[in-house]
Amino acid sequence: MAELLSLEEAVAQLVHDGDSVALEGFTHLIPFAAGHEIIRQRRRDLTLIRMTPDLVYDQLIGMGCASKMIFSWGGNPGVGSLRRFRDAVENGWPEPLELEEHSHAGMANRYAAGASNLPFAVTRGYLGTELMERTRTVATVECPFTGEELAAVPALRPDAGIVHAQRADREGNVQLWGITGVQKEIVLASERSLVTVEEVVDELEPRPGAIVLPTWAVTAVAEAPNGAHPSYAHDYYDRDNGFYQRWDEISKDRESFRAWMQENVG
Amino acid sequence: MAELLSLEEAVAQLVHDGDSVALEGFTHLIPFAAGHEIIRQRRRDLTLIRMTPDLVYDQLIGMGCASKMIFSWGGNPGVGSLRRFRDAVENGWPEPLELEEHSHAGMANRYAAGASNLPFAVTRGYLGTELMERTRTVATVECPFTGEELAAVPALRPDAGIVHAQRADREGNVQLWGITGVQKEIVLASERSLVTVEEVVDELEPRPGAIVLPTWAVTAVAEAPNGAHPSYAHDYYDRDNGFYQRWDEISKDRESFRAWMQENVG
Amino acid sequence: MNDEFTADEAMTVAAARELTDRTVCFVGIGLPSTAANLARLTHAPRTVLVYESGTIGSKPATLPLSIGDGELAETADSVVSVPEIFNYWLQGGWIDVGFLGAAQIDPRGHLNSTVIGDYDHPKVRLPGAGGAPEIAALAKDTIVIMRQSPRAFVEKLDFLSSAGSPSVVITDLGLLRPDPDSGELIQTELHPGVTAEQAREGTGWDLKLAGDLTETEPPSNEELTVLRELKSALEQAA
Amino acid sequence: MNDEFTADEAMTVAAARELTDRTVCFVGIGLPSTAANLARLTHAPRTVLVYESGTIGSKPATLPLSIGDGELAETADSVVSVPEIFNYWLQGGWIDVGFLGAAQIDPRGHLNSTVIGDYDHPKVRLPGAGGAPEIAALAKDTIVIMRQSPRAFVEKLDFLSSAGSPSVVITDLGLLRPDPDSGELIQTELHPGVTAEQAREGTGWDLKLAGDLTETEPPSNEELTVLRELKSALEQAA
Repeated sequence: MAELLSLEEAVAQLVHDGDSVALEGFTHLIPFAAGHEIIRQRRRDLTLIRMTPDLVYDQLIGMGCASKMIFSWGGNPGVGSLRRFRDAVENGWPEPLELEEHSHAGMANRYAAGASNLPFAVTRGYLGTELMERTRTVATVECPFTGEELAAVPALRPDAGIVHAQRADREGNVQLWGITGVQKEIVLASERSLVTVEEVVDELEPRPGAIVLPTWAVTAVAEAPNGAHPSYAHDYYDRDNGFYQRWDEISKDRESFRAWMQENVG
Repeated sequence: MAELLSLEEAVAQLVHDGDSVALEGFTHLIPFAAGHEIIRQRRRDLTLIRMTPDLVYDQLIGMGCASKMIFSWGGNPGVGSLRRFRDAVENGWPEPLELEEHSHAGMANRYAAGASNLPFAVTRGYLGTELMERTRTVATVECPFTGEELAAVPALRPDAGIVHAQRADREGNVQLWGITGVQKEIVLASERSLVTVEEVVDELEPRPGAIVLPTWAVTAVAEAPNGAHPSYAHDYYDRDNGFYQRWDEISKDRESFRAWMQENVG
Repeated sequence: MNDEFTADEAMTVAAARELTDRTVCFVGIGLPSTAANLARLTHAPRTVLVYESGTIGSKPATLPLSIGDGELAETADSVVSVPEIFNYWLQGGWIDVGFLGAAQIDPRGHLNSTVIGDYDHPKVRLPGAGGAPEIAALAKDTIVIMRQSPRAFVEKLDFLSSAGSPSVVITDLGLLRPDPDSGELIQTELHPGVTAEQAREGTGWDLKLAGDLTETEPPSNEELTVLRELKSALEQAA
Repeated sequence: MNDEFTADEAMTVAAARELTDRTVCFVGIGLPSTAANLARLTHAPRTVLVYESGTIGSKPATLPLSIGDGELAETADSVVSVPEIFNYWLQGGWIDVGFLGAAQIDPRGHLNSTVIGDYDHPKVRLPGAGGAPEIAALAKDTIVIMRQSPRAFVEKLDFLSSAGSPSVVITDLGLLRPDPDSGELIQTELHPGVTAEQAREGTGWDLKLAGDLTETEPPSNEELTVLRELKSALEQAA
């Protein structure tokens, strides 16, 4: 049964130095507030996992929280590069960042295998690409019936999985809707899971397209209104597109980045 | 794009002698009307596929439409045996029925592999059971990362997949809700798919828990009001539990079965 | 009156009592579903019922007749696809207790629900394994409910449908649990009024009795009242 | 005025024209999304847009800024999980056309969106492969859109992110298609006003020209009007 905690308590209990941590969200419902709390608590040496690392991972990397990233596409959607991510990879600042790089389908299937308690997943991706050679966590497997060779990727089971959702009830059952991405898979695949929510309500009214995560499948729920900003929470607030563009400027050099973080995250 | 056909035309076009055919439904939305049309069109030598073959498969088998069944649980839920199925297996009447027998998880994953265009699926099931030896379509596969041995089952890609749904719009987009079982997987995995629906409507209003199959993923849609009776269609009509019990009597001997079929199916 | 109850009632009540509150149960139709719902309506109101049709957290007011009844979906916290219920929820490790029945059980707790007689020329073709192989293998704990008779409790199964080691087998005569040393199922409890001799006669293998063989607590008035209401509503619906 | 259009507009319009009505497109953000929406709002109203965020049949009124904009979900026929969109829909074989962009392309049509320079010590770390490897491998047809320059059209990729054989590569200068014999990309069409020399200069390999090199039809007034409305709405939103 999920504990209802403050965001500060939840991060303190669930995220430790050296952990593998997935803060997931596919444009929608990105758990920015939780990411900022990790930064405030000065976690170090994290392995950050995400299909589409964007600004919050740029911030975590630039603040020196991460030593490795497992991902498939790292950019500022519709704007360009992640400048702090690039600085870490290209110049080792503030520290070197090891990369483990996959394709989207590979990552999605790695999460699904984790949620399914299987050691690996099979996909038709990767074949013919340099990811096959470059990424140690891609192998091949032969179909025992047809002999066909396919790509195999190992399950992902993060130490901590963090997602943002619209609502939870007072029992800790979670409801989210709109683009739901890989959120369910992350919560189920992770050793410990934290769901930040826009609000805690008395009852979760059924809604078209909504998924519900039962309280007993979640470790902790923390209320974090506006917790996905500058990404969006469907039916709560829109994406702050202007901020994504401003980030390109803010993150351009190390000083303006650190100054902004100091002022806005703490 | 799905063609809107009469049930008679749809079955004539999609189901041929010797085909592998899955009429799926997990208690809910079982495509009885389509099964009866297959019987009326006197299809022969079918390989019937289904996780939970129930009365409509008992009827198809008893009328001599099938030479093989691929399944995981064949019974009259809450009542007992399928008597026509048993007569075929135990006495070869009206003809012998070859069996290929799996577990539920194995069947569900075989459909999912078919829908995913993969040759096989991996599961933790089967190990330690006699299904491993008895069923030729169960093998083992070794995880290329951990060396662990797991069960593997080949994808199912029926020649024809048939499901029942609440609604379609005039373009052939299909909507179903309540217990949705493996319906999406069947439609996507099958070479040709037929969806019978309670009604064709102008617009598919979004509903909690509903899934939509786009028209371009469906071969044919046929209106068949009450087409899941005696099973049920959520928000349309209830399960006719009395009929499931009466079936035990009707199907008890060959004569009463054939007489009932003659009178009620034709 | 507490002493007026049937053997089946004693069995169902004993099964319900095995569930503590908030247990997540994977339930099949029939006896397992009756027992789990009885627990939910008596001492364990927050028992979570998961049905293999994909309903999670169903709270039916009456007993379902089938595993896919509409009420199971309407009262569920969540309804998911069948591949998901088996892959993410059962195999994913979220199920505390899997309830199983079968036609035959052997001294190791393995089950047969496939055939009586030879597989290729069966005397009785049974429905088949269904979800039992994965429930037995993947739920954290398995409870078997079945009536104790020498045709059902056999030295050797006609077919091994699911390989499991249930923590307890609950019958109309009492309870069997695996011997901690040998792993063999031995009779550890008898329902009120049942003798050790009856248990031996109901078992097709040379049944051992636990040294501290005890008697189960008889069904309480509340348990019997709720159970009978459930059953009578079920019969009216059918 | 038809003759007043930019090279990027010619490119986007040419890409939109490759889509016939009812085509099911897997679209990335940026140029592909603009082209697919332009097609949908002009000659191919029933083009089906599938975004990798899981939205199927999105009908946005304005161009999405990201691949997961709320409007894509609100206007979709169906929203599914990300594992499902890749497994059942893309790998399942339902996508007619996958649109791709990249930082580099080679004469075989392989793409790089991973790094410029050495992988371990890159000059420029690019976002990475994303969904491109599976789109290139699993869509029935692939269309690449990217600006033609010698740094982008290279003899040898710095990294092979996705192995594909696009049926057409649409650039700001014209169109390239694989030579039926050699499979190498050759220039088959030029946009109005573009010379063969410009195309050669824009290509880092020894570009061959098709024997029947033709000129693309200039963008129509309708195409330009719709495209400019889309772009100006996008800029206002940003």
